[in-house]
Amino acid sequence: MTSVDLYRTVRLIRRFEERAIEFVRSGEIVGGIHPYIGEEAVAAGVCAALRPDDLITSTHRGHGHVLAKGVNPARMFAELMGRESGLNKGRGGSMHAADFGLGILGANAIVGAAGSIATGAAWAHRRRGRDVVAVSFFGDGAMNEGMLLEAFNLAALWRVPVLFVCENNGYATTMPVAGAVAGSITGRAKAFGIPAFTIDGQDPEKVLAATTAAAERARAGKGPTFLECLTHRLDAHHTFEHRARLSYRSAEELSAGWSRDPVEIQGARLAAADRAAVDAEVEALLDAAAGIALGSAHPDPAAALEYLYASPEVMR
Amino acid sequence: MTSVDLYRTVRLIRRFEERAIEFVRSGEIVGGIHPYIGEEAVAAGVCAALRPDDLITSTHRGHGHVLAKGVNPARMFAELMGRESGLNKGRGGSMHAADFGLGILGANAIVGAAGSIATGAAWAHRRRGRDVVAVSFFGDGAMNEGMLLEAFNLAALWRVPVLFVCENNGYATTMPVAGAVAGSITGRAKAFGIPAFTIDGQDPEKVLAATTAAAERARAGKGPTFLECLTHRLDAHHTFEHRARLSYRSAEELSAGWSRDPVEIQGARLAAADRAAVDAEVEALLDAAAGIALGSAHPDPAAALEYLYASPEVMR
Amino acid sequence: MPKLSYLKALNRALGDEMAADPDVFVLGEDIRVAASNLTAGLFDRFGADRVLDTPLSEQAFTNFATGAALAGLRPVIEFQIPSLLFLVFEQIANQAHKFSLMTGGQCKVPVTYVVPGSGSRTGWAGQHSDHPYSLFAHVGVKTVVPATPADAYGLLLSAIRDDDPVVVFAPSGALGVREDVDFSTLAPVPLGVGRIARSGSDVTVVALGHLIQDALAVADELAGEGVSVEVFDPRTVYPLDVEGLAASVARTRRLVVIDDSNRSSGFGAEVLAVAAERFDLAAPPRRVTRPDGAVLPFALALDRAVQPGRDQLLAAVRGVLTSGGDR
Amino acid sequence: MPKLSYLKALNRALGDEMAADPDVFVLGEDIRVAASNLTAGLFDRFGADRVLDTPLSEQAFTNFATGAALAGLRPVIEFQIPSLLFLVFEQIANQAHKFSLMTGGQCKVPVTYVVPGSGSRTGWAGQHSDHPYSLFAHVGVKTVVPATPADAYGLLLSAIRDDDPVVVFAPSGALGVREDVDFSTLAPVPLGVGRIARSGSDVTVVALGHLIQDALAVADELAGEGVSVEVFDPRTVYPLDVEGLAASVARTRRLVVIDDSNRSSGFGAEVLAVAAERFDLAAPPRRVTRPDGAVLPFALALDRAVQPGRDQLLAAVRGVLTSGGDR
Ligand SMILES: Cc1ncc(C[n+]2csc(CCOP(=O)(O)OP(=O)(O)O)c2C)c(N)n1
Ligand SMILES: Cc1ncc(C[n+]2csc(CCOP(=O)(O)OP(=O)(O)O)c2C)c(N)n1
Ligand SMILES: [Mg+2]
Ligand SMILES: [Mg+2]
Repeated sequence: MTSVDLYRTVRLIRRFEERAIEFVRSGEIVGGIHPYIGEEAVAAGVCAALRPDDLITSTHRGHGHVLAKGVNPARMFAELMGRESGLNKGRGGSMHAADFGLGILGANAIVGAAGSIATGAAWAHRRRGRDVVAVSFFGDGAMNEGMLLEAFNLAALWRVPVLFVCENNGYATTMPVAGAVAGSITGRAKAFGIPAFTIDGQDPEKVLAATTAAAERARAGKGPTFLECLTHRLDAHHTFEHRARLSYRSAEELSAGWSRDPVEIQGARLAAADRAAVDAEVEALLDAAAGIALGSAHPDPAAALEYLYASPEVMR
Repeated sequence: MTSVDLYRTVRLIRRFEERAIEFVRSGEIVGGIHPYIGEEAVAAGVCAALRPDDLITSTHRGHGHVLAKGVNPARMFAELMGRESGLNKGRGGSMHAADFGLGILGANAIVGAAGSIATGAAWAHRRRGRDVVAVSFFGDGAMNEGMLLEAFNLAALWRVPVLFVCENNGYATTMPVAGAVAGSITGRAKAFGIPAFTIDGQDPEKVLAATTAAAERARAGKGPTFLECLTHRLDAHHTFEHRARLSYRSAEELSAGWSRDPVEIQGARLAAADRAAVDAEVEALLDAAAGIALGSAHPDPAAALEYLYASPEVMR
Repeated sequence: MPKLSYLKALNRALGDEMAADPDVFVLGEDIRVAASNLTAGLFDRFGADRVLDTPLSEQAFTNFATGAALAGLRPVIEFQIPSLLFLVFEQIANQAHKFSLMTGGQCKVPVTYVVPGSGSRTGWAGQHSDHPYSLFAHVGVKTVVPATPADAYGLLLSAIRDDDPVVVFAPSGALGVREDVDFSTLAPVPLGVGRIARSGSDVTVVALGHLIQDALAVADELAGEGVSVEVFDPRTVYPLDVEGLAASVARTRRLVVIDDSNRSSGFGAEVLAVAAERFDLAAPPRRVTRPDGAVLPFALALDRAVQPGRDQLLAAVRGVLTSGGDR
Repeated sequence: MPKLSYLKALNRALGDEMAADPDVFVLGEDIRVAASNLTAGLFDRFGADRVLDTPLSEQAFTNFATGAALAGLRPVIEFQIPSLLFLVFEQIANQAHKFSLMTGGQCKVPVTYVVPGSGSRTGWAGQHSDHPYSLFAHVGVKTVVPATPADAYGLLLSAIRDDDPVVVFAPSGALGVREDVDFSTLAPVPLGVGRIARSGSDVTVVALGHLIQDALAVADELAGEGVSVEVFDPRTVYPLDVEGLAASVARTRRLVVIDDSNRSSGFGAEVLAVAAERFDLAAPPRRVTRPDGAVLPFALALDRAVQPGRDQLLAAVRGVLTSGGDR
């Protein structure tokens, strides 16, 4: 994974999100999104360390994770627009993007829920003799969910090849970390005997390095690792915040965050011409993707309950 | 609280439990009990440090806690026998003994549930300006319940005057601590910024000393303390085990536990005559208590749903 | 008369009751900045001890409220999304609900659980679109689903004053409803007592919450065809106002329920079961509900297709009006 | 023919299926030593990777099973007590159940949840005596409550083989039931198909699980009075075998349900709702259930008073036989 590749990923995510916000404004995306703007380096760095057959679980703020894991942006736009060509055939939307072919076990709209799902999936693969690693992304707010803490215990006890990636962006919606997390974030993971590290989540190369080490450890049968990635959410918690003014952080804090923009941090590592080339490439890709998504069909309301059961034959 | 008092309590609990087991065998107690035999020093030491208006929550293995907090043994026997004169009017049984007049907010049959209940109650009293402390008892198994870990966080964040007393008896039913708890028990509490100590749970004086310090700290507004009391369950997980043979611990381990019998440890601190006097006093008390319980009325089945609602007037 | 919105009515009820009773306090996520607006202005009015912003620890803070209630307070919990009630189902159904009986009446647990924005929220998809009021009715926790601003005000007040746990569902589709209200007439609305939202004589439509609007619209439409629809709003899901319902059905002898629950073993099933046991109907009753096991798909048209709507209600009402000759 | 007990049948089904399919594994509390006997002998036969003793972390291990299922395995979870299902309600209803639809059919979650000893266990009191099968029916999770050893065997097998989450309730009151069984005839019993436990012509009694014994006893008693009771055992709570039930009721035109759920919005309500919608009955149907909001008191006589029993069933059956002239 070269610096250019990492830049391409952060840039792709950034521009995808900016366009998605536009689509929310224009009404093409209904219900809004939780923008990942500012946190791109985490997804980019983590997924760059993974193999195609490795697994991830994602969150309500998950577009970056799945793009970094390789989903087709056209299918992701289509999903956000509720189209049949979407990743989930328009059934999931922003908070549930899944692509099992790429090892994406789905974004989860319940904070803290996916850690144990990732742990179970990783354990299952190991039981079948595969050296697959699973990554579970979650936020600082999830650190207060008991079910996630329980997952740490299972993963540690059973030496499951799972990486817990905490995106500490300082807030759970409007709740600052200090008001919500007694003790420290890494201390909680360490309490379960899980090695835990705090890293700079604005720099994709640092994230890549830390994840690579953690993944190797997991593949070697040494169990889970916890990475606290310090990052900044540089947009709204959710696009509804663009209308509702919620006062919970200062303009200064926000601009301090922008001074560590991951797109700039990684972009600065490229020659100007290379960077411009990547930018153009990303733009072309997203133009095409948006066009495909906008042109694709809406699902048939008569099929609203398709897929409700995997074994529907017993339903009568 | 003198040594004699502490001895009286451990002896009372021991003999209460032995008699209760007899009542299970004879069918006077239906459904069985989780005997507290071997763990008496924890309840005795902790409750000796509390004031009458302090609060406790208890567990499925809770007879010792409530006896130590001062319940009338006759009403406790009556509860176990499902009589109207029982603490809960026969509605609760072994796992739900409560006496709100004594600050006993109830035993809870769901492992890990009561920690947050105790935290809320303690917080409420403090908000009203009272310097009341709440103690929540639970086992080593409860340390793996997410809801309890969440409670630690709330208590630490809000500096709630609550003491978390973990009775580490080595097993959750048949599951040994090492198979269930990654990391350490006190480490988990410390991860939330809660001071945590491991103490000898077989010696009531040591438990009393540690609890007194923790209660003072809580009353002074310094927040929760966590005490891991190392103890031994010297009887069955539940009396059903007297019939079903479950093999999960060795005879050696059990006899090693008996070598640290809290009744003997505390009894040895008394002059023989004093000890004999207490023993006789306890026996007389329990004779009378059992007699009262056995002689008291069964509740009327027509009143089976009494107390279902506290505001029943809206029920139609 | 001034207009009062449903959401503002909830906010007003909460504020009024907090002012009236110092034992009332509210806890939940993002309630300090009032992300949902339920608690708008309350932090400034009542301070941090009465408006408690919680970490994302739903299980613990639900039991925390139970503990505070056992110690004499009257907590109100705001849940940001309806599925959080699944996460705390044990804490409500197995803890808060059971304390009174299990302790032989030694204590009470007056906690109110409020979900501002239950049911489908446009575009929030499968895990954020549940409407689980029937689950609470089944376990026997008092449950209300107000339909109008005045009822939202009055039922929330009664819920807080009730000595038992009460769940208040404020459907997304009702939050924006506005009504002319003389503020001086705002008053508690008793739990367990329904109301006739519109009188009629040919058929009783039972509806709750936001679906009252659909029921009234269908009644309007049918009035044009000479059909007189009575709309009965039980307001409380549990305990159900069976007498009120019986009185309406005694007049109309025909019954349709529209219910945003899943079909199987839901509120609609309960109403039909009561009808089967007790009512003398001229035609088989019908229910218009979410389908069995419904998971709301994200795509808007699919989400709508899974929710009970006016067209289905219209068809069901027409159905009960034309059937029944064989009874 | 050898006798097979219900509990042993479950144990045998689990062992047989683990032997037949290496993707099946079981996890839960104290299952290594088989405290409940559901897993007796399985640890020795299949080892620690297929019989996974868990810490008391129900939420995480339930989602862990979902994850393992997403990765291709077929987990079976044993829950020691019924109220643990409240604790993991989110994990089953909001996670496992929703994956298929929300991902557009990309995956399946074949997890089986077994509660050996659901409903009242003598003397275990309020928090250990629930029978929450109606809750799963409401959210749409496939749910079975076998009544006989052969059905326990066959339904557990089908549950494990089904590609969706399935909850299996094995009522305490049924665990000891024994039956003469030719082991070679043990076979999967399809989900969603009921059976006639006893044929009759005057009235249909719908019963599930341990209550089948009560229904049969009442049928016996009434046979002596010349009344012919048909006992219909749906076996599966959800999906309900409406056709099977309809066929029975078409013959008897009278209906009573006995159901160990709470009354309101429970399984009994669903059966009566279906009856109200679809059946042409000669008398109003009745349900014999736990009372609304029931919490089981500890004292034995009170516990029994809150459960549906033979006397109430007898009275209800007599009631539907004598009423109905006005229909
Ligand atoms: C269990 C649960 N509680 C609450 C919510 C509502 N909610 C959605 S996102 C969010 C904040 C999450 O904060 P964090 O984990 O830090 O992630 P971030 O949004 O900062 O990326 C909340 C409270 C939820 N979806 N699930
Ligand atoms: C949440 C929950 N899970 C499981 C059970 C069943 N159960 C009752 S006691 C017990 C063991 C508890 O172990 P521990 O906390 O160590 O307490 P101990 O019994 O050793 O005193 C279990 C598994 C329960 N009651 N609640
Ligand atoms: Mg955050
Ligand atoms: Mg223990």
